[in-house]
Amino acid sequence: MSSQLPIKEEIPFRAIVDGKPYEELPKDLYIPPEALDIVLETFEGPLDLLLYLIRKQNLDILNIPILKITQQYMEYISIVGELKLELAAEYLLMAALLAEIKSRLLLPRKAEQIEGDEDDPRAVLIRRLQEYERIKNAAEALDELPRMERDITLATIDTSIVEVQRPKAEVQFKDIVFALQGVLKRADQLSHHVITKEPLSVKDRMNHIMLSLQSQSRVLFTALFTLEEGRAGVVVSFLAILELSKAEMIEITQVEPFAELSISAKTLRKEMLV
Amino acid sequence: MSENIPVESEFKKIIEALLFASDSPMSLQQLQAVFPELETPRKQEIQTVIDAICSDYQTSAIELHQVASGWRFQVKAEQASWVARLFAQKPPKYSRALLETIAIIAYQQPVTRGDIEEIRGVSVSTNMISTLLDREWVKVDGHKEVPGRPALYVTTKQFLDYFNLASLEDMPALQELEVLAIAGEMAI
Amino acid sequence: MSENIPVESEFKKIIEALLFASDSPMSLQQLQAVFPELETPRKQEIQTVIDAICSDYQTSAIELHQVASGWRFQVKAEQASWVARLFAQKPPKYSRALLETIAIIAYQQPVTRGDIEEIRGVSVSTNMISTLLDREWVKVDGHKEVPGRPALYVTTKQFLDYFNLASLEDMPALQELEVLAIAGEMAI
Repeated sequence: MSSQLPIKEEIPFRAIVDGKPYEELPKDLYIPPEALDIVLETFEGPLDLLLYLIRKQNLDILNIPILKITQQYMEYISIVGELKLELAAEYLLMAALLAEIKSRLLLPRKAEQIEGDEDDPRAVLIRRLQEYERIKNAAEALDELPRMERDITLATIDTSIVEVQRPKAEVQFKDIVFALQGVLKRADQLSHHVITKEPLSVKDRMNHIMLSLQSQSRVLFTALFTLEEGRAGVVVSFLAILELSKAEMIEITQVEPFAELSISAKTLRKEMLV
Repeated sequence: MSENIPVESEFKKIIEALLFASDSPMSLQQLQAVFPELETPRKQEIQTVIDAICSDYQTSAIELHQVASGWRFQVKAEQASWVARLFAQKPPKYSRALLETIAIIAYQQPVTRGDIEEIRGVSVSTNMISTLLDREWVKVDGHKEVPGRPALYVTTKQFLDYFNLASLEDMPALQELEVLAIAGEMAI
Repeated sequence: MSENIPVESEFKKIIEALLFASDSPMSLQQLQAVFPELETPRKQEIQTVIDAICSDYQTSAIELHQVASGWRFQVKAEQASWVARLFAQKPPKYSRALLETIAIIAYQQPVTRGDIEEIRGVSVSTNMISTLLDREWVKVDGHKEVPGRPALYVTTKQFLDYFNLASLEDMPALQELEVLAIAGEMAI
C-alpha cells in the first residue's frame, strides 16, 4: 500500500497554466525517472486529471468548454511524452475520446441530435466525470472518518488472572506466507532491499542524508545523488529521500517550477516512547 | 433467565467483564453463547444491561460503542490526542487509489473489478484487490452471470468495524448527481 | 503542574484513558512522560488521581491494580470464571500484525524488534513478542552488539513442528512467494 505521495503535485502544471508549455527540460538537472513516475501517479487516471483541470479553473462540470479542456489535456500529455515516460493507455484513450468530441462539435449539428443525450459523447463523458468525482469525494470523506490505528484506541484490560488454558490459535503456514506478502507489498522497494541484502542500504543512506543536513541547513536535491553509483545508487538515494519525507524528517522545497529541489531537515517532533 | 442466574447487578458485571475481556467486538448472540444452556439470558435482557453500562460510562474516559460486529469498549475521542502520544509510530495512511476502490465497493456493492475500473477510469491492480481481501475489508460474494463470471465484491463487517461504523447506512452520504441536461448551446 | 494543564477531572480522564490504551502496566514515570515538558504533573498528583480512579471502579467488573511494573486495569476475580468460559469457547485468531511478525522472524532470523519494526513500518507491541515467546514459536538467541544490546529473535523447533516442517529450508523461498503472489494462487 503506498502512502500519500510527498512530491508536490504542481510540478508539471504551473508550466501549463502560465499559458506556454515548456519547450524542453533544463539540461543540468538530473531527475531520476522514478520521480517522474511518481508525479504521474499523483493523478489517479485521466478522469482525475480532467477533473483537476476543470476544478482548477472553477468551471462548471455540466458545461465544460471541451476545446479548452482538450487543449490543456493534450499539453499535459505532450509534456509527459517529452519526458519520455510511458503513458498509461487510459490517458491516450481519453485523449482520443476528447479529440472525437471536439471534432463532432466542430461539425454542423444535425437537428435530430440536439435532443437526444444518449449517444452524445459529451453527455457520456460528463456523466463519468460526475460519477468519478462523487466517488473521489466519498473516498475523501471515508478517509476522514475516525478509524482504528489512527483515531480509535480500544480499552483493554489484563485477563491474566483468568485461569483457563485458552485454546491456542490455529495458524496454517499459508497464513504466514500471506502475511509476509502483505509486508512485501506494503514496503515493496524497501523490503526488496532488506531481503536481498544489497550492499546499498536505504537506511544507511537516510542516515547519511540526515548527517549532511546537520552540517548544512539546505542541500540540493541533485547533490544527494552520486551518478557513479549507477542506477541502483540513484534509486537508493531517491528512496531514502522519500522515506525521510514520509517520516516528516525532511522538507523538500522548490522555489519555482523546474527549479532545483532542495532538502532541509524538519524540526523533529518530540516523540513519545514508553 | 432462570433463577440460577446471578442477581441483576451481577449479571451486568458479567456482561461488562466479557465486553472488556474480549479481543473483538461482541454481538448479543456471542454474549448469549457464553452462558450455560439452561441459563441463557434473552437478547432483550442483554440489551437492557448494555444500555445501562453505556450510561454508567458517560462521565468516564471510555465508552461502550456499537460497531457492525458488536459492542466494544474504546477510548473516547476527546482523549484521543493524549493516547496518540503513547504510540511512537505513525498510523498507516491509505493511498487514494485504495480509498477510491473501497469507496466504490462500499457504495455500489456488489461490484466486479470491471465496474471499479469503469468508474475510476483506470485499471485496478490485482495487488489492490488482494490487499483489500487480505485486510478482510472486502470479500467475494458470488459471481456475475456474464462471460468470464467475474467475482462480485462486497464489504465486510470488519471494514465497518475499522471505520467505527455500525452499518453501511452510517457511511457519509453520497452526493447527488446533478441532473444532466445538455442544451444545444453548450459551450465548445 | 502548570496552569495550562486541563482541569482536575479532565486530568483524571487523561490518566484513565492512558491506562486503558496501554498494552502493558504503566508506572507513574511512564504516565508523567506522556505530558509535554512544561506541563508535566508531579507524581503525587498522578497518584491522587489513580486513587480516585480505583474508587470509581469499585462497583464495576474491573479494577485498577498495581503490579511490579505499574498500574493496569484487570478483570475482577469474581468475574474471572465467566471470562474463562468466554476464552474456552473458541481459539483466538492471531492478528495480521502478529502473523507478519512471525513471518519476518522466520524469514530474516536472527532479527531484533527494531528490525521487525523497520520492515513492517509500524511499531511492534511487547504483547506481540510475548505471545510468540509464550507460544514457544520464537526464542531469544543472543543480543546484537549495538547500543542497547537488543535481543535477537529466532524461530524454535516447536515452530517447525507446528507447521510440519523438517527444517527452515522447507519454507517456500521468497522468490517463489513473489511468483505465487503474482499468479494469485496460494496453494501452499
